[in-house]
Amino acid sequence: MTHASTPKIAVRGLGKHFITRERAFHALDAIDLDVRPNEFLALVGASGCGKSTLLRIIGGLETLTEGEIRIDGQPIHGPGKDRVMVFQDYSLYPWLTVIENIRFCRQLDAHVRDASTADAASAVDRSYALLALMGLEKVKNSYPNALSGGMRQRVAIARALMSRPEVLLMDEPFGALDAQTREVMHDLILHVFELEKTTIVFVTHDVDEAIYLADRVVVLAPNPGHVDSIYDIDLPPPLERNQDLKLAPDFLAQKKTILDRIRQTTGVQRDLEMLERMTRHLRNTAQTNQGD
Amino acid sequence: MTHASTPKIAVRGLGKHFITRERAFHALDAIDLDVRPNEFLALVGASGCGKSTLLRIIGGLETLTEGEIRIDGQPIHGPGKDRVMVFQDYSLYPWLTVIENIRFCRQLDAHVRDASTADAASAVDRSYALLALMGLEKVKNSYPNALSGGMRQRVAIARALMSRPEVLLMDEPFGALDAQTREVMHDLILHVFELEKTTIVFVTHDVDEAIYLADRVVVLAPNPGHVDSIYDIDLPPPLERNQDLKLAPDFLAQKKTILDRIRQTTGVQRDLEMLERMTRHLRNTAQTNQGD
Amino acid sequence: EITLGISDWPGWVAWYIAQEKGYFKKYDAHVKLVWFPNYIDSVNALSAGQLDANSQALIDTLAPLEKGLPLKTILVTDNSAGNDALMVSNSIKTFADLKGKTIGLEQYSIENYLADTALHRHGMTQKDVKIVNMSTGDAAAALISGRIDGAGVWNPWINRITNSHKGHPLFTSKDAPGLIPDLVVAREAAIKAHRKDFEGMVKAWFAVVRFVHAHPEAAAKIMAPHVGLQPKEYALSLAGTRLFGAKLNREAMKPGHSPVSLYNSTPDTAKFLIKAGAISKMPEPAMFIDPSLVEHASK
Amino acid sequence: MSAIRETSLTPTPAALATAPSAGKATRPVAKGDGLWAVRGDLPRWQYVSIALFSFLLMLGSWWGLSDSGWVPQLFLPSPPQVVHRLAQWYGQGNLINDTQISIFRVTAGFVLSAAMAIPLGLYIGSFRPVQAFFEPMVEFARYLPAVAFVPLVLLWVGIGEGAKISIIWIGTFFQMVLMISENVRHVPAAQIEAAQTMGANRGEIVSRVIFRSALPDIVDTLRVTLGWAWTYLVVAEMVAANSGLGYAILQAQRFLQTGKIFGGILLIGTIGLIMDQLFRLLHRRAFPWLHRA
Amino acid sequence: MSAIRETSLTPTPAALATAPSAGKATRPVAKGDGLWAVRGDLPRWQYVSIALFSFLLMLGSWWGLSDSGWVPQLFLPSPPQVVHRLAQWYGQGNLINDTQISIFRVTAGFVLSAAMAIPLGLYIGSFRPVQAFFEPMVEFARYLPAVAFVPLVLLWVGIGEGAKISIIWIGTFFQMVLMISENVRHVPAAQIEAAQTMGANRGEIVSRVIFRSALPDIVDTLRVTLGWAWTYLVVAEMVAANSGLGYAILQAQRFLQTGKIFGGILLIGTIGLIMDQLFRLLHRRAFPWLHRA
Ligand SMILES: Nc1ncnc2c1ncn2[C@@H]1O[C@H](COP(=O)(O)OP(=O)(O)OP(=O)(O)O)[C@@H](O)[C@H]1O
Ligand SMILES: Nc1ncnc2c1ncn2[C@@H]1O[C@H](COP(=O)(O)OP(=O)(O)OP(=O)(O)O)[C@@H](O)[C@H]1O
Ligand SMILES: [Mg+2]
Ligand SMILES: [Mg+2]
Repeated sequence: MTHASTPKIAVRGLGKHFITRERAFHALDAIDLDVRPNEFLALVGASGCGKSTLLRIIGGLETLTEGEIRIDGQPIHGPGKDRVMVFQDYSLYPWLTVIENIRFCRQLDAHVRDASTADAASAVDRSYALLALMGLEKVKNSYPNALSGGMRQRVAIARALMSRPEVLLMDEPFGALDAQTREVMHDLILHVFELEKTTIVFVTHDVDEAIYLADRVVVLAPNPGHVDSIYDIDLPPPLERNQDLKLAPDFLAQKKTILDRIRQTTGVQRDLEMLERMTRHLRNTAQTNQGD
Repeated sequence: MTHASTPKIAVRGLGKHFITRERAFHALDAIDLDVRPNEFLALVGASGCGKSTLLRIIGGLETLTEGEIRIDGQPIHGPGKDRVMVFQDYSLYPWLTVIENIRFCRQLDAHVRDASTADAASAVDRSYALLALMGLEKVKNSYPNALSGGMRQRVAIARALMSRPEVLLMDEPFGALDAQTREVMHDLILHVFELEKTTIVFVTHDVDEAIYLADRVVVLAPNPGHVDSIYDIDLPPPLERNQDLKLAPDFLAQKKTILDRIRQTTGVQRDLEMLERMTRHLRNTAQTNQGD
Repeated sequence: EITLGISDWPGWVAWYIAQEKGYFKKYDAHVKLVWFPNYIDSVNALSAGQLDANSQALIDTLAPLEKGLPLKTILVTDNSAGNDALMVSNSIKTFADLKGKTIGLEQYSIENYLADTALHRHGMTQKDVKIVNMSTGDAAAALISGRIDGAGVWNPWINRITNSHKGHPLFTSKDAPGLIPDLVVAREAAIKAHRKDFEGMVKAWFAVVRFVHAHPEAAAKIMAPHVGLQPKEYALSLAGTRLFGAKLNREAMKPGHSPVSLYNSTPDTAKFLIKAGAISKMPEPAMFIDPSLVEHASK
Repeated sequence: MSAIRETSLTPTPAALATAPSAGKATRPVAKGDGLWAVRGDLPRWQYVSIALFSFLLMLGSWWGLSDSGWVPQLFLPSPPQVVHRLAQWYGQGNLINDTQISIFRVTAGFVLSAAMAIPLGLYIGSFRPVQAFFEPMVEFARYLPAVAFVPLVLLWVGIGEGAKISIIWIGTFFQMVLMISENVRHVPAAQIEAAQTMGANRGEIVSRVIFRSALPDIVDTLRVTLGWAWTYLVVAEMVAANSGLGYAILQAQRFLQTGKIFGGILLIGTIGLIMDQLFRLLHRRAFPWLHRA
Repeated sequence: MSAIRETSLTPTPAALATAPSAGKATRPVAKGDGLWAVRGDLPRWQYVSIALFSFLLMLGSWWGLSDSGWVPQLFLPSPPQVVHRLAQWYGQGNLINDTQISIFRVTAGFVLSAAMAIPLGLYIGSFRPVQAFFEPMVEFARYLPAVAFVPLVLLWVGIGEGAKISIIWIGTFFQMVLMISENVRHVPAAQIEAAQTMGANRGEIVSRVIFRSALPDIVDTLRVTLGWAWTYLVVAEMVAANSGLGYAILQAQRFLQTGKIFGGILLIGTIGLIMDQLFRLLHRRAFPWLHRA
């Protein structure tokens, strides 16, 4: 339906100032960014550089101060069911079972208005399909609190997918999971991406994760948040990737480039150097103390 | 003082059963483990395999059901100031400033009993030295809540070091930090380790982290928790390591070995394979739905 | 139907006799008795128009009247005759001993008035003692437990204190006839609207008085359970209450020299209240005394 | 007050590591000191034995003191006397009736409060303008002494059951509103935002997310305020009552029947405890996910 | 009840991502709906204007209603009448004295409660055997109606200031103990464990960690219970009082001086609010780390 050259999400000259009682803060400055239809875009950058803010503005959860955002060429006003967001934690409804959580959107007026019986039936089908896809069949009737962190995020993703959103916004969805569970989730999300053909914007701190998953990686730099650089990732098609890829030289080269870039934008490099200088000075102090 | 061949920490036939109202759970079984004096030992393993439980038992925060633990040949009874623990989060005292947190142990009877004025003076010196080492001089009088996560963990480590503990027990201390801050903390902790010559037992999920930091990496396997395998790590001396090392072939080979081992102990491998089978099945379902 | 508020005073608990003996029915009076555990609430309920009539003492009627509320006294139920007393601990024998001692009583109440009168008659004022404000029950408890030296109370507390041997009466309402008239006060509008019921009610009262005089023990038996007391104990309370039949009522409701006349009690009571600052001027007795129902009933 | 939060009752890694919530807080910490460990664990039977022992100690010292003759019986009736008084009360046929009417009054006033406080608290907690409008007023009203309202209620509401119910209402409503709006404010923002991105409108967010999410805490608030409602019973039955436990206590006060006062007080306490337990049971039944599925 | 927790008032990444606490919960969520957004943000001046408007609306409708003649003045005195009554009260020289003595009584009862409840709550929250011993008893006691104790207090304590203070104590102590022990139980286990591994002994853990950590919540509990203490003032001054705001209200009840009753109630509410604000100020001063350093 959308013309191939129209970006799915177009961010134009976006600026954001937070004004709180204590201070005014310039969080984002002149962000220009296109997300192509059916693209997997990762946002990385130092803590506090505005990744979440940008994602929340796209999601309509936060207002913007300057510029505009268009989805399929249409400017956005507030949240909409075409752009569903997946959070790091606590967003599941603990009073609903897994299957009820997944079907939550079917309780909402926006989804059932003008819906036919056929729609309702296909929604039931879809909820079962998602259960199966996410490997949640066995815990279908459990409450979220009885699940492990990984399982919970599967439910959150299934819930987000339920309404066939055109854009999926994910803010460090695997940030709270352990490394092993993360790996499984990576492959899972790639499967989902392949099957559902949605557009994904994915915020993460983990450069490995960003490269492994995304078509393009955007590095944001802080003070105020702006786009520092964009990297095209050239990996095999999603379903052919596997964990060993993360140890391949190409992958590692790209990882080093991006990591260096992030370190440079943050001053982590400076931290690391300063540390060395300090140690020299402190070794003396320590020796003095041990002499007591 | 300790004979070179006496292990600093000796875990012998350690078993742990949790008995709660709902169930009895066999968490650890027949753990035998020696930690050498001045060794940096990392514990890795799948979530729930008992890493934290083992660490807490060594720290005296949890009782053991079978076996025993000796420090320098002496069996332990409960927590002791020779073994200080650093937690992932929330363990700083928000009502104390950074410097007060670091000096907290000086308020405790166990530390000031039989202490001379000279001790007190050297303690003050030490607290300033630690402030400098951790790069906390500027925030000396801030409250922890005003600091970033990385800064807070620096304070926590400084506080733990203040009493010159012989053993430092760290339970995923950097688990809540972002990747970039983590890197800085890695180098920082290596510096500390080198300077302070303590023995460190370090629990983590991040194999990169484990290899980069530790002299030996212990893989725990679950159901019930037991030692699966132990890897000697052969990296340059702590102060000569740098982040690029993580991309070196040797490092990556070791990482792959350990990761595969962990995956095998958890059944993550099985998960990944199952996922592939499911996708095939689901592609059909999805196509049917799209046909509507 | 008219509502009549009653509370814990022997002269008013007697209304239950009318109910149980069927006098209301007999005289065709539709009366609903509304019990108030806290007497002063019943006074307020009448002022607020929540009741058609209420059983209350003269002293508590003057303040609402002074506010201009359209209330009429239609019946005198009784005069206290020994049922209110200033009780003192055993060590106190005369009023002179009372100087500087602590007396517990409810401020501006009948007991306060009685104590004030008693002190005056013995050449003292309230300033010569230490008055502590507390509810009557509390005052009795405080006297028995030795917390205070004197208490203004009524029965059954008088008996309770006497029986506990912790105190004795120094001055009772028997020593001051007419000092404490208890009334039925009604709203003018209610009287107009339900005159027949009021007439029947007054007749029922006279029947009650006759019954009590004829069968004091049976009367106590009917009344005692309503206040959670034993009939024997209650008979004593009843004895200290001079119930007013038709004759005494007529005497009380017209000016004259009779000590029971409201025309004489009112100025005395008002004087006390004015002194205490509770009211600023005396309501005219003629304005609030309505003898017509009594006249009608005693025919 | 609420010991129960909707998060992390199951110790998943993330929750165990970071959430400072009840689930974590009640975990045993150190066992070195046995029974007297800080936050030590106590087997259920030990807990119950100690509680029972404390109860017996209370009863014993009461009994001993009242029988010793050291304290007059008027001051402190002995347990058998209290039981005797209660039996007598029951014998006269009023006890059951008094209890019933009091339960009715407390329940009615409490239900009325809750029916008004839940929607109001929900809106105060969800919308800042509503908060601005109501909260300062309610904050002020929570200081109002219920006893002072006795004559006013008599004026405004009359002498019927409505008056008693109104007093209970005055005693509980304002506190309830404040506590419920606080419960509502504790609903995690992520739950609300998730609904927003799924296209929920304002009404749906309030009814399907905020209300549902806060409900366990609200029920807990109700449990606590029901306790307060009972403490206002005696005040409520000052208003033209001729039955009820509070009335009986007031009546007994007049004649200093300390035995009956004690009996009445103990009865109110017992009924309050039973209702409390019923609420806890309701909580377990209605919110299974909080009590391990 | 407590809006303030010691965690994550500063939105660091970790806290923002996981902690469902006050700091997070009050962040604005969506702005699309302007003023009426769920959890929307309201500039301070708008908040104050709405609050002021609500106050004026209240006052206005009260004034209008009482002046309309539609409701008798006895039922609802008009604002000027209330002010006049207060002036008169002041003129007679009692108002200041009544206020002082009432503040003294409430404060004394409250301080006594706090002095006993803080250590007890600390131990109940820290040690399970202490909890087993005291908690069931306190849970029972919280239902006890303070009014019912008026004559008992007279017997036990007498007619002096002690009696009034006792009533306030009965009204607040048990609730306070329960709430403080709850506060104590919310101290993060990691803080206690950290102290243990640093070699702290039991006493040090209680005094240097648990108490200090729970202190902000405890102060908040005290603020809330101070409000309850004020609601018990009138009951307290039923016991042999010759002065005080509650006494004055009771006297006014006797003569149905609704103007004075209103005045007294409003005065109590106002003093309560002022004390509440003082406590909030104390909170900000004493715990700067909770209010952004
Ligand atoms: N509601 C707010 N009010 C004021 N400042 C805010 C608000 N939200 C975010 N900020 C500030 O804006 C900046 C960017 O925040 P944001 O959460 O977008 O960063 P981030 O890149 O997602 O960081 P992280 O990687 O830690 O999640 C930070 O400095 C933060 O303090
Ligand atoms: N207090 C407890 N009572 C009952 N079971 C417990 C308790 N503490 C831990 N467990 C169980 O013991 C097992 C090991 O827990 P532990 O926290 O040691 O795992 P872990 O390896 O540290 O996991 P993670 O990597 O997720 O931190 C888990 O299955 C856990 O559920
Ligand atoms: Mg973020
Ligand atoms: Mg762990």
